[in-house]
Amino acid sequence: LQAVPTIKRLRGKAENIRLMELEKARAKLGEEITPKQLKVLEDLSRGIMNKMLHAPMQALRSEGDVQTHVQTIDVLGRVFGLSEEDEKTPQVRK
Amino acid sequence: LQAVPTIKRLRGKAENIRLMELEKARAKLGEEITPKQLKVLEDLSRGIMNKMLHAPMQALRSEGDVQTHVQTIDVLGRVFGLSEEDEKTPQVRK
Amino acid sequence: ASGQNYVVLEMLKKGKKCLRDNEPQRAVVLFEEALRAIDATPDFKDPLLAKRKAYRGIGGAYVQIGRPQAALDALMKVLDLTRQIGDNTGLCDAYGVIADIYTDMNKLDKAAEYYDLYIANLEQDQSAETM
Amino acid sequence: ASGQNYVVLEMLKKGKKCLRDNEPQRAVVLFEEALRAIDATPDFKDPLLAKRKAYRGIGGAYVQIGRPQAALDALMKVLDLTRQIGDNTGLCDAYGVIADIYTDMNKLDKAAEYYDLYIANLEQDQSAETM
Repeated sequence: LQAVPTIKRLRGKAENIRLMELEKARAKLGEEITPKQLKVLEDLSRGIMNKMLHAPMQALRSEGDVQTHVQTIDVLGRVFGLSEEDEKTPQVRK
Repeated sequence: LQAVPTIKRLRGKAENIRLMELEKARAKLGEEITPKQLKVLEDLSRGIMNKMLHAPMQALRSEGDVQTHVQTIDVLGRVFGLSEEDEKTPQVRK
Repeated sequence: ASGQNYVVLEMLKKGKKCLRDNEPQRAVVLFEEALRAIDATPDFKDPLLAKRKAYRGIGGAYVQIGRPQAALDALMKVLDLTRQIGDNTGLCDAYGVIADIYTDMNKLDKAAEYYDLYIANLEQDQSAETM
Repeated sequence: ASGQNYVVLEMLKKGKKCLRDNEPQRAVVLFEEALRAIDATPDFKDPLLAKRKAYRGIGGAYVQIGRPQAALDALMKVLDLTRQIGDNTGLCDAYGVIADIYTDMNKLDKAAEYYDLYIANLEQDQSAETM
């Protein structure tokens, strides 16, 4: 359960990246985009984000020995800047 | 320098995800895609991949104390499956 | 009904735009109006898909507003509709948002349960609702 | 020249398709043909951009063929052209591929040097050559 807040922060971080890049893509296409194309962009952005998140997310939730798990949470938290103090910038969430 | 092979493997893994998802998006759009739209898809896929790679890549290259660095390489290697033995599947690289 | 379908689609789009613009109250009004319009149209095309979009939107709006229980209620409706429809569009996304809400409510057991479902769906071919 | 531009563009596209289909030898032939066509056309539009695409393709092809030094030579041309053009399209990508090649050659110092450049460019608005 220790990893739960870390998972939420990592999700938030990735989603912010996704929304920002998706917005850029939409802006580049402007008015000429069809609903189908927009759906393809959305799916592409989600597909890449989700598959890149899969490995760290699984590691964060994996049971197994406590010491390894704590180390995983520590290192991923540090690497991705996911400690409570890092969570200063407000996150735009749907 | 210890982190160098890990960086290469992480890049390869992310690029495989990106190419796979990009191919799916292209297939969905089929013939109706313009060169400009294809470029937007490419940029979107690269934008998300690069920004999601930034934090772990920086951590892998960060100097600082040796023990922390070794721990980072170990944990990221384990989490993303980046040890030498994990590199069984051939990687499609341009 | 194709006229009514178009009207509802536009409401959903507007609602989603409100979410992006941080106007969740207005979004809720639009999404609920869409739900009523769907129910009032007997020959509406794909009513369950449209309702799922509306409830997903309401869930997002209540997250923004800060009413976690109302958000959970709406997202449970999304899971329900997904079961009825029989696809898995937006399932991963819904599990993740539900888990986030439980995390904020400090119900870490429930959060972990839904994060596990979220993670189990991460690698599948995923897509979420677009409007 | 617009006719010639179109011909070269088609060669680059075909070359890239060869790379995707794992036919690097054919790709090299096409990319080199494109380079010659660009040089032979005095009023070619944006010759440096087109050359950069061709050299990026040649670099990728030699990686696939397993001729790391030839790949490096082509990618150094890419960096060169990028300096001349003055944009940074594909810079991050080129640094990364160069570092990968040095890693394979077991020149870890050089690899680290280029990975640092790669990482420094990761967060910028990036895009690579598309053809």
